[in-house]
Parts: sequence; structure tokens; C-alpha cells
Amino acid sequence: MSYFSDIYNGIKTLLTGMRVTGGYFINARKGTLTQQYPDNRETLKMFERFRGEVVMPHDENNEHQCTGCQKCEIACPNGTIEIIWDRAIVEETGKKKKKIDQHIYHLSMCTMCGLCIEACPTDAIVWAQNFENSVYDRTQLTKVLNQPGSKVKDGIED
Amino acid sequence: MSKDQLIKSNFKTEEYFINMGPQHPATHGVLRLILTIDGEIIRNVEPDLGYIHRSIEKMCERDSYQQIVHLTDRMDYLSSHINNEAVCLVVEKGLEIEVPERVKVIRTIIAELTRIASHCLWWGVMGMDVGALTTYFYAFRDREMINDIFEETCGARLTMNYNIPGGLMFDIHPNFVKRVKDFITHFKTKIPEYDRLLTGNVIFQKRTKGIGVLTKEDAISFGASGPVARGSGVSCDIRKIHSYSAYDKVNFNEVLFSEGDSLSRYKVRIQELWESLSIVEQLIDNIPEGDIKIQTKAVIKLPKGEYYQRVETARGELGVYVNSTGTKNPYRLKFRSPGFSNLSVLNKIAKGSKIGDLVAIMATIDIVVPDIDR
Amino acid sequence: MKFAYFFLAEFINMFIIASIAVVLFFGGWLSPFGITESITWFPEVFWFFIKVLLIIFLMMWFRWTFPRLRVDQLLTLEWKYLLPINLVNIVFMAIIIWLNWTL
Amino acid sequence: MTNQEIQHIITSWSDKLEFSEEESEFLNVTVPKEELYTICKQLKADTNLKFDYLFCLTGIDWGEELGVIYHLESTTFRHNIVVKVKTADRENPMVDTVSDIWYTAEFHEMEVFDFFGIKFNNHPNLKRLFLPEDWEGYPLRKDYVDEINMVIK
Repeated sequence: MSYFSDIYNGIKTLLTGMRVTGGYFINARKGTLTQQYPDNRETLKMFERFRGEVVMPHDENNEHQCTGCQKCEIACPNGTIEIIWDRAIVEETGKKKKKIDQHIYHLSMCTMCGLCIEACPTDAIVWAQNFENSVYDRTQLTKVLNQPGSKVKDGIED
Repeated sequence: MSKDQLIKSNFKTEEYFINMGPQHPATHGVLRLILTIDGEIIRNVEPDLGYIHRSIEKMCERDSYQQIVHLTDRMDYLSSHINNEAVCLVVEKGLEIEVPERVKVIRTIIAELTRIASHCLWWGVMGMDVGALTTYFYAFRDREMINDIFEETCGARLTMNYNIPGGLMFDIHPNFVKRVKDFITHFKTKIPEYDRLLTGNVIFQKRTKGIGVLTKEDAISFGASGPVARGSGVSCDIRKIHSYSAYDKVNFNEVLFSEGDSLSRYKVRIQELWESLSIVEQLIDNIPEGDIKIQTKAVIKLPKGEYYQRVETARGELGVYVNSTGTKNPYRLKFRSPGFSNLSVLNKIAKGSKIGDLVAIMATIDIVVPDIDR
Repeated sequence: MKFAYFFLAEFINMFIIASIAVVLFFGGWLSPFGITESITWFPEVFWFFIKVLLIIFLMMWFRWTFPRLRVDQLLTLEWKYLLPINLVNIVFMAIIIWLNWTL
Repeated sequence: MTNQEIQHIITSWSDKLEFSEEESEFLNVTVPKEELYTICKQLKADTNLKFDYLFCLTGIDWGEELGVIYHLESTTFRHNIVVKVKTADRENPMVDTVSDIWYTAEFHEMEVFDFFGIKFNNHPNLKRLFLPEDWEGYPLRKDYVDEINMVIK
């Protein structure tokens, strides 16, 4: 009689389902993955490869490693990076050498594809793990990556 | 006068249109369906697309081959790694380079993890579409572990862009193998739980069994692929037929069910979770040593000709057609996306069913709208 | 806030249903098996609320675990499964009262 | 079945076909647009070929001509063929539909119409699929210009 077996099967499967959720209700603490995000800012640690935004590290002498070769600018698919560069005379050799004036990075256009960092021959730009990028005005997302007055580290050639 | 005619002569029914979407929680994105309904019965479904069309194909015509890869992340964002792989494979085919074994194995592992993550999300959303909210949390809990693995190795959770033509962007993280093994042991206990909670459930069976039946002939003719076609008994697994990467080195079964209804499409995906898990398990212990990329030229120029590469994403067959004239940009690049062909099935199988079933049918077709709109 | 009122109504509905069920089938405010019958100062409303909350918990547990039935399937369930059970129950209760059975 | 055998079978159907295997992994056959429908119908119906799975339909702008490329596979024999059709008329290009042979072509042809403006005769529901109805021009053509939205590097 399928009518009664239907009832039996129905009740049986319902009870198995309720046992699964009931078990989790009792062991609610076990295996919790939830992170209380804004409250755990101090302890929150992102993975080292996490792509937050592109930054240009400077050392204590305010020197960076960017030679202004523009490979990142060419590699970028959507024009996120613009480099304003100049030629300056190097005192020792007396030759003209390329140097960056401003390394402009439009975070608002960046898709975090990582092609610029892949393309950089001198590792001048790296990923930062910062992800809290919300601002009230879009123009604030346009950043100049090299600090004012900085210069390229000695001995960096592309 | 027969009973039906009597009813028809006495009760006049009127067909009318309703819009489902574009901002409807059950359409899985900005997809608008124009439904012609007669009471509760669906008479016609017409999808209205293009709300998030970004014209990726046109953008590809001006981008270099390295830059195209990251655009494919944004197509089917749930199997982004497999999309990347497709473009990389077609470029490698054009340049006639053979990537190292290590690259192939790592690509395969991550592709299968992507498939598991995608099916996990689908399972949660499937449960939610038929009204069970708890499935969503359980599925996301397991998916979170995979996303963490990706984040540690690739740097991003969804739009990974880990493949480049010629290999991988960087090597796997030292923790990768351990984390994946942890995940396998964890997930093996969870799939039976999925079954207990939803698959065997009497309400779920009632909602999916015999609903939205797609016959084998229709599945082939509509160009359906992936779990949608395999639920109808069409053997179409690209991993088996046109094997790529390291799929020829692993043992796995192509999951086939012949009923063609929503339940069999559901079962295909649940079985595929097991198969993907077994593929990962076979490969994770013996990732060969070696290089992680072959250095390509900074400007890749494909020789003149036409190239076609098919891969199996979580939703079905993704084809990349590249027509090159020998310059650094493709002359024409076409993505044959699985979602687009699978969506065209919808009108055929939803016709005549109740309006409440449409959501369940759409959930089993597993629509990702950016994949359709490209 | 408008939505909150609507949703509140739903939960109030649940409470009402649970209260009716408790009063009709679960002995209302009486303690189960008379465990607190001898304590005269014990507030009987305590048992009432415990029972109501238990039933609400059961309803929520069921609600969040399982998929929803389609409307026509829900009607099938009500007319073909729940109604016959109900009728059997009435006959059974009549027999109990007729034979003067007690627990 | 090898490409030569397929070519041998198809050659007997018409004398206006051009075959090529260069620069592609599949067997390519260029079909005049008047014969497209009959050739496609035969490709599916022939018991030795049985091309029942249209897995890709691409519109393409060759500069001078517009074209449609059909990638076909047989699910029983697993052999492939690529059918190409070209039309020189850029103002009012017309190609026969194959949507009653392979149902999937219905959607794909709508997409091609949307982006290339190729009209398909006898198509059941030919309309703009992605773009709004009042969109001017066909964006994937090579001569399409849109000063506002397109950024040319």
C-alpha cells in the first residue's frame, strides 16, 4: 500500500533532516567559521598574497626601486597606471637617465589582476593587504605611489 | 461534452504576462524573464538578457593575450580558474608550447576545487530556491575553506587570475597541500550530510522529481552541456572526450543519469562532487617538481589561423574561438559560454509546469548571468 | 520598519497557533504528569509559556530545515493525509471516552 | 571518421564547396549562402556523419565580408567540422537560419544579429537579444565607432 509507505517514508526522511540541523543546534560552537569583522580588526590577518592595492615600498632613505620603464603601464589592461617621467642627468656618468616624476595609480579602475606586478622587472611595486578602501569621493582613490622627494635606489637597472 | 471541454466552456481563462526580474532573488542575477501564464501554468518563458553585458568579446579585440585572461574571470565568476585555463590553453595551442607537468597538475587540482566550490554554492542556492534556508549556510561553510585555499595561493577568492599563457603566475603556497588534504577529510563527512538533509527529503523529492523534463534529443539539439545534459543521459564531458591538462592521468567517471528531470540534474552535481574530490585526492600527493612557467615573449603574437579550445567548466562546455591574423591582438574572439546554451533550454522544459516550479528548474540549470551576458 | 510590523504579525500568528494547540491538546497551564501539583504557590503560567515556546521552537526548526511545498502539493497533504488522520483521531477519542479509559 | 572521408562524402553534394585544413585544427568547409540550409540539413541527416551537436556559432567581420562560422560535432562518432558562410552585402546581409535543425542556433543567431546585423531568413523570433531595441549600429563590426563609450588606446 503506497499510501502508508508514503507516510512512513515522509516521516522518516523528515526526522533524518531534523536530526542533522538539530545536531548542529546543540553543537553550535563547534566548527564555527564566522568572523565578527569590524570588531576583530586588531586580530584580523590577511594572507600574504592577498591583493588589496598596489603600493610602492620606500626604504628609510626615501628611496624606491622604480626606474620608470613603464612596463606596468603597458601591461595594465584598463589604464590604471600612469607614469609621468622625465630624463635627468646622472652626475657620475653625465648621461641622461629616465626617472619617474609621478607614478599615478587609479585604484578605482584597478581589477586586481596582478599583471603590473608580474611585469615589473625590479619589484618596485608590490601588493598591500589593505582592503578597506571605501572613501566618499572617487578622486581620493587616485594615488601617487612614489613619495614626494623620493628617488630611485642606486644600482637599479631594468 | 467531455469533462475538460465542459470546464473550458464554463470557466474562461485569460493568459497574462508577468515579469520575473531583473531584480528578483530567484533569478540568480539580473536576468529578466517575461512569463506568459495561464493561472498557475506557464505557457511561455522568454528571457530578456543584456542587463550586465560588458562586451568582453569586443574588449578582447583590443587587448593583448595576457590581458584577455583576467577578463574571463568576470564571465562565469564561479569557475573563474577554468575560464582562465581555457584562454591560456588556446594561446599555448597557438604558440605550440607544452607547459610543464607541474603546471598541468596544479591547474587540474585548482580547477577541480573550483568545481567543488561552484557546486557547493549551487547546492546552497538550490536549497534556498525551494525554501530550505539552512542549506545555504552549510554549503557556504564548506565553500569558505576552498576560498581560503585560493586566497592563500592565488591572492584572490573569486577572480583569481592565477593562470598566465605559458604557466602559472607564481608557485603554490607551502601550506597548499596540507590545507587541501584537510579540506578533503572535512568534506568527505559533509556530502553524506547534504544527502541526508536534502536529497532524500520527501518535500525536496516532490518538488523536483518529474519536473522540467529534458529529453536526450532536445538536450543535444539545444546544445546543452555539463550537468544539464548529463542529467538527460548525454555523454558530453570534455574532460573525457577532448582531454586537456592532467585529466588523462586520473581516473574518474562521467556521471550520467537518464531521467532528465530536475532531480537527476541535482544528482549529477552531487555525484560530481565525489568525482572531483577523488580527482583532487589522486593528484594532491604527487605534484611533480619542475618549473611553474615557460617564459613567453612579452608580446605574444599568435600565428595566423583559427584556434578552438574546449574546457569543462562547472556549468558545462566553454569554448574559446580565436581568429588570429598574426598581430598581438586577436582578430575575433568568441566565447561559447555554457550558460547561454543552457538557458535556451528553459522555455522548452518550463512550459506547462507550475510557476512555483520555474524557480526550481532555474536552480537546477544553474544560471550565472554574467556568463550569459558576457 | 514597515516590514518589521508585517513580520511581527507572522510571529504573533505563530504564538497564537501555539497557544491554541497547548490549550487544546497539551493540557494548557497544568504541569506535565502533575509534578508541581502539590506546590500551591507555583505559577501555572510558567508551564503554559514553556509549552508554547517548545511548540514555536519546533515550528521554527521545521521551517528553516526543509524546503517548502508547492501550493497544490500542500493542499494534497492537507486533504489526503492530515484530514484522514484527524478523522481517525476523532473516532479514537470517542472510543476512549465511551469506554471510560484513563491514563 | 577521418577528415578525408568526411570531405569525400560532402563533396558529392555540391560542386561549389571549398575545403581547407590549413591554419585550423578542424576540417573547414566554405559553403555558398544559398546552399547553406540544404547542406546543413544533410550534415545532420546523413547516417555516416550525424552532425547533431552545434557547439559554437560565431559571427565574424572579415572587413569586406560578414560571415558566420558553425562548429559542428557528432555525439555518436565524435568527429568535427567547421562550416563557414560569407556574405559580401554589408548593408543588408542575409543568411538562412539553421535554428530548426539545431535548436541552439535560435539564441546564437539572435546574438549574431544583435552584434553583426546579419539577418537570418525564417528565424522564428529575430530581435535584439542583449542590446536595447533602439540601439544604432552593430557593435562587433570592425567599422563600428562610438566616441563616447569606446576607449581606444
